[in-house]
Amino acid sequence: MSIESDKVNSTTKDDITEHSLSEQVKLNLVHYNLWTNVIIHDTTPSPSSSVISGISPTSKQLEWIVPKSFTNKDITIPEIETWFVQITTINTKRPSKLIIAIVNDDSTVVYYNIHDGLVKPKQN
Amino acid sequence: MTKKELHLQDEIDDDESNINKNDIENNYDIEDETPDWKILTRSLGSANNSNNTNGTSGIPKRGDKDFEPDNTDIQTSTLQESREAMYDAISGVRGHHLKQKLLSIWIEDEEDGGYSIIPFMKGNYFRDIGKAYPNRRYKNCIRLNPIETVYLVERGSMIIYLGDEKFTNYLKDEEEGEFNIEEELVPVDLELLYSLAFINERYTIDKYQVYSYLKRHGYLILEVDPKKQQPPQWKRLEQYESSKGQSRSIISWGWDWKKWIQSFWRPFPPTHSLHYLTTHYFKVIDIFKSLRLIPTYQIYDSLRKTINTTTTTTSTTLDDYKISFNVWKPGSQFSKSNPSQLPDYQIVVVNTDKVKFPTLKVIQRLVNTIEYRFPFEQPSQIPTPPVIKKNDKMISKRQLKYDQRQKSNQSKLNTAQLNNIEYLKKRDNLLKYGKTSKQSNRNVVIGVINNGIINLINLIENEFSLTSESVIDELTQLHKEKSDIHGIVYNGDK
Amino acid sequence: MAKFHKKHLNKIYGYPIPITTTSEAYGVSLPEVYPHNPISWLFFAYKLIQYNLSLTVPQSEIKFIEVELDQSSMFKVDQTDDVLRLWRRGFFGKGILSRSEPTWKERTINRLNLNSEGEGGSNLLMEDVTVKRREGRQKYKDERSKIQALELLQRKGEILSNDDLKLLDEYRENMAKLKNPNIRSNGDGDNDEEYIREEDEVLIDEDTNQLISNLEFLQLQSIEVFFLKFGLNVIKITHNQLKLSTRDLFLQCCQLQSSSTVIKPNNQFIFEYVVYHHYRSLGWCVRSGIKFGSDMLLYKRGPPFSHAEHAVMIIPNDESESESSQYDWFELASRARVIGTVKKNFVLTFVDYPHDIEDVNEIWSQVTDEDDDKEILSQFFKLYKITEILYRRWSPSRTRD
Amino acid sequence: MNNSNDNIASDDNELSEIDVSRLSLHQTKLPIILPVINLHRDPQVLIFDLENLKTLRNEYGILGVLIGTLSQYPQQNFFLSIPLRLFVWEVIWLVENNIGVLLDQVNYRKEKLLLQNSKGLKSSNTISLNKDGSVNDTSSTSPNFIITKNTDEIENNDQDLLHKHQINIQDYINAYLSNNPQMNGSKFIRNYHNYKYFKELKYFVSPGLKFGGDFVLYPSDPLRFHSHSVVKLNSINLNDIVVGGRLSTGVKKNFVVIEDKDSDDKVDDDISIDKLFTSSSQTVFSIEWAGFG
Repeated sequence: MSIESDKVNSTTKDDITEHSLSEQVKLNLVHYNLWTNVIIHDTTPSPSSSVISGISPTSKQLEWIVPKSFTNKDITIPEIETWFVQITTINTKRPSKLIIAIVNDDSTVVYYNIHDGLVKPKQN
Repeated sequence: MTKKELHLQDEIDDDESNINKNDIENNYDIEDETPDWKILTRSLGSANNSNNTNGTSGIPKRGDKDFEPDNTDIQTSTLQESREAMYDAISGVRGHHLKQKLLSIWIEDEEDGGYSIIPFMKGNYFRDIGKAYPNRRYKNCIRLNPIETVYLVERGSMIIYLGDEKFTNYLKDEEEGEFNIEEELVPVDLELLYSLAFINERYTIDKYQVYSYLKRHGYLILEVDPKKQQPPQWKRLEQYESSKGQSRSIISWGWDWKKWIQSFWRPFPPTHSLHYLTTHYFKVIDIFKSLRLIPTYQIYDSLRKTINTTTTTTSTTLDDYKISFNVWKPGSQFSKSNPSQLPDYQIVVVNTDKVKFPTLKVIQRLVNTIEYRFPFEQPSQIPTPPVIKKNDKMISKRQLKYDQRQKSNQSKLNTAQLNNIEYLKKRDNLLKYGKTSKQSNRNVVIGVINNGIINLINLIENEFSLTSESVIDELTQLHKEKSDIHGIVYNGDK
Repeated sequence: MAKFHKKHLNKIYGYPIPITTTSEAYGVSLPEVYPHNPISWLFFAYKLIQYNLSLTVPQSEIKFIEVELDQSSMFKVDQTDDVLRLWRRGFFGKGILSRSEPTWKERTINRLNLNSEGEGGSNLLMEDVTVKRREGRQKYKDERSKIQALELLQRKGEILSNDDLKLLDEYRENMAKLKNPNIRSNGDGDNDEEYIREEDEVLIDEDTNQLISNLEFLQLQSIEVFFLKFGLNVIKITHNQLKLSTRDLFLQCCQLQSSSTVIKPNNQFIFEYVVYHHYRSLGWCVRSGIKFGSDMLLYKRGPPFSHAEHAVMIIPNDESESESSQYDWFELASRARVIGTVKKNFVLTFVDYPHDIEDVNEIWSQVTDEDDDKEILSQFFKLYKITEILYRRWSPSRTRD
Repeated sequence: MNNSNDNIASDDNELSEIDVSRLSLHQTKLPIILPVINLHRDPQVLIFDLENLKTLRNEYGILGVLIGTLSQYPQQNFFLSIPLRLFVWEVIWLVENNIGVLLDQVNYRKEKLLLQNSKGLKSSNTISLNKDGSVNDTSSTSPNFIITKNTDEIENNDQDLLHKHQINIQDYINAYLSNNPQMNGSKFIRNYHNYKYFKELKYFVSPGLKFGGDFVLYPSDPLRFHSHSVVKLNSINLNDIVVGGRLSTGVKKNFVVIEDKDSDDKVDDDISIDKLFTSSSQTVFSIEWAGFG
């Protein structure tokens, strides 16, 4: 659904929102989903999305999380590709998957695994 | 063979109703899965085995399949078995016993590409199929459209020959003597028939797929002639409303008076920011009433003259959205000789590569082209055909006990409470299905074809405010106090 | 059993809206009116006049719920009584660390086996335990950081030497032994124990074994805030310590969706608000539908009572656009399927909007006061119109009879 | 074949090996006839020949959709029969790989009929069936059944006539595009490239609207295997991720998004066959619910 998107120059406001989005996801990970070692990585110069790393209590694995606000539903496949590239600059190695954290304006955060490439589904 | 056929049919029906009982609203559709054809032969086997009557072997189970190929011999051979079962089944012959022989002749025609005629009609396929075809040679001759023709031939119930010039002349009685169809004409195979039958926009494979899919489910179907104009519904509505307009205000006069007294004590309009700080509210429901603000569409708004006349008629989208079939349920009393019974479903067939999901305007105009009777046009008593419960004895003891308990519980309630239960049930049905009875429903089914796969979507007119006249009448009968607030779901006593 | 449960719920969540009625405040009610009995009319009028003259409107005496629009565009409510009032009367908002009602504090006290407020320090025995635990935890932390250092190397893809691997095993063993003193076991010794994360330690006051602060607040959606302000007038909203008027709030909400200063009538917030107001005014409890791929969920009463019955998708009715809609079949089919598997009814809510308004700001062309703003907005919202269409998958095998 | 896609972890994916030998081996055989009906108004390829259907499924993993009534059990929809309706990507793929040739069915059959009539050829449509439904071949028994054959069995290999009515792939695509306004040239090329990507990884690909996507992927024949993925082509939004992820995970699949790397947003009405048959590379991600939150 595309509504008005003639964005006025408002980078500062976007930056604040972007930062708070990461904080919101971090809080949710640490105190709702009980993750540990959650760190927000600044990925300047690209203000479009910051990256979070942390350890999941169930898998005990290091995971990479990219927060997105549900207010703006636009997303492209090349954009996802840039997230993987961004993480590579922090982590030296391209991860096999990342987690997208979609933040709704009612404070709900939903998480989806995004695997790099075509993989089989979980078998159970 | 017919016996086996019937038996399998029963099994499949039972399976479907089992699924029904377990999760009525569940979206899982067994037809979504690719079936394992070995079941078909297994069911055939069980038909011979009198011990197996519950038909459980016929349910295509999801769990029977594997996650991925592992290159084992056993997996390869089971796949081979399944494929063989499938190829075996589809290599079966299409036809019928010579004793029931039903012949037809394909006649090419400029306008619709062609049609077939049946000189000697027999069998019970013709409750909905075919139209009378008067000619000089055959008395009870009927004519089938391409879709009906392909359907009957494909299921093996009819054999078709290719009509030639000589035959056409014979039909017109311009030829002398008799015509031996089987001797003189060439039998048409299915491949040839498809290429003859589907050569224009009116009869497409997409439409045929929806038609044959529903026929296989036992529905009765009539094609809607695309050239036929429906009588304008809005004119009928206008006439009715102008005749009814006055009597209505008298009925509600008493309530208006009460509102007037209350408004006298309201220093500000209800949307004023000081409003709840300065006005007494005695009931929660009055708060909801005061919040009403957003205009909503009432069921018949789409019938107002404006919607129907202000539109450009050149649109191609609208041409794509036209009702193709009228459909009656298998158990209905319908027959083509007595078409007075309104169809249960009215279907438009579209293809995902051709059109997008319809806009509101398209939906409204589509709904306005359906065959429909307004509640005020209903015959006072709608004859409801007796419902024959196929599985009466299948009702479990538990169900019986539950029913009894329900009954005895209900007998303890007074009439007001019973009325209220009935009222809530009706109201919830209106919200959920857009109707309280089949007759008052305005809806269309869209048969969406995506690369050969059928998806059926029912789009139903509805209004959560429940303010349109037709529903008010129905609901107010049960709950007079709520005459103007049926749409408010809050039902507490606060 | 179920009946008792329902009664209990009815007691807590008795009112569907955070406005106090006169009947609730004073225990009075208006008499019934019978259309054919003029005496009942007179009695009704008499009572109405009597109450209006003798009683204060209860809502005027209740303090406004305080909502803050913070720097990051979140609408926060953090005073406990405000949170309770919003949640229990209409199920507004969501605890940021809870599924619905804010329960993080209780959950955390339980999870970490902490003292709740008021019972802490006086308990000497508890203090002993605290000291011991603190010592144990320090050891545990030391071991853990050693392990984490090695694990980090491993994760970075650096190959560990055999000695390192041995060391890692050793540390892990040690930690397994140490785990016990670090666990805050539940008094009844049941097994859902958990060791304390570093992240939790900062939350605990070591001396009293109490939670230092409540990290949770109630977050409201912009449509909820605007309804509470414009529709019900029960909140006071501040942003940067300044009070926001209805008009300010409206502009803020519209700009959350589009940073443009020109607000067009097809602003997403306006669409959502119009639909939200519509269903709220019909008594539905309306909550976000993100988990089911829909815009809103409609509950007859609210989450504790029953599941939502309807899932709403908002579709702007763009008649000015071409005849075909913006939606493809896949978008609708997939939503319908998700909604169908959770047994909800799929409602397409079309919204007509005024096409002849270029900029919504025009409606305030003359300077008006707060009260007029509300009236003007009401007139504006009346230019929108709602049409509902039900979307249902038809399964012919199920409707044969 | 393209294997330039660096997103694919091809080392642990046995499906990614492409069996080139099988394709080249086929070229010695006669191509499979792909009959097109209603070429100008609604071009559809329908297979009536059982042997062709078997070859398509067994050797090339082409499933198509059975749309005909199974005459033994004509009142159910689980098990359907011939004809097999192919979808447009299957058709293009078969033609690109020289496995099939397109045939203008109605004109071919009409001309063939004339030829047969002139020779006085006419096939019998009565047979003798045993009680168990099997065909009795002994000539001693008199026929008791009248049938309609799936396809014409007389002189099925008149190569000259076939050649005369063969349809050029460009004509087929043009007819397809002019009848399907939701498709345009560039979208057609993109979608076909995406189809080909999965096909070359040896997936069995079916249309996916029922599951809310463009394709459903099976690791092998769906007669024996559950599907792995629901695929959405080209554009996505956050709603697609939420809905697609939730939907597929619920039925033990994942949700796959794919985009042509070098696709441009231009909307072309025409199609260059060279561009269509060129190799391409894709960006692919597989999405599933993360299991928390």
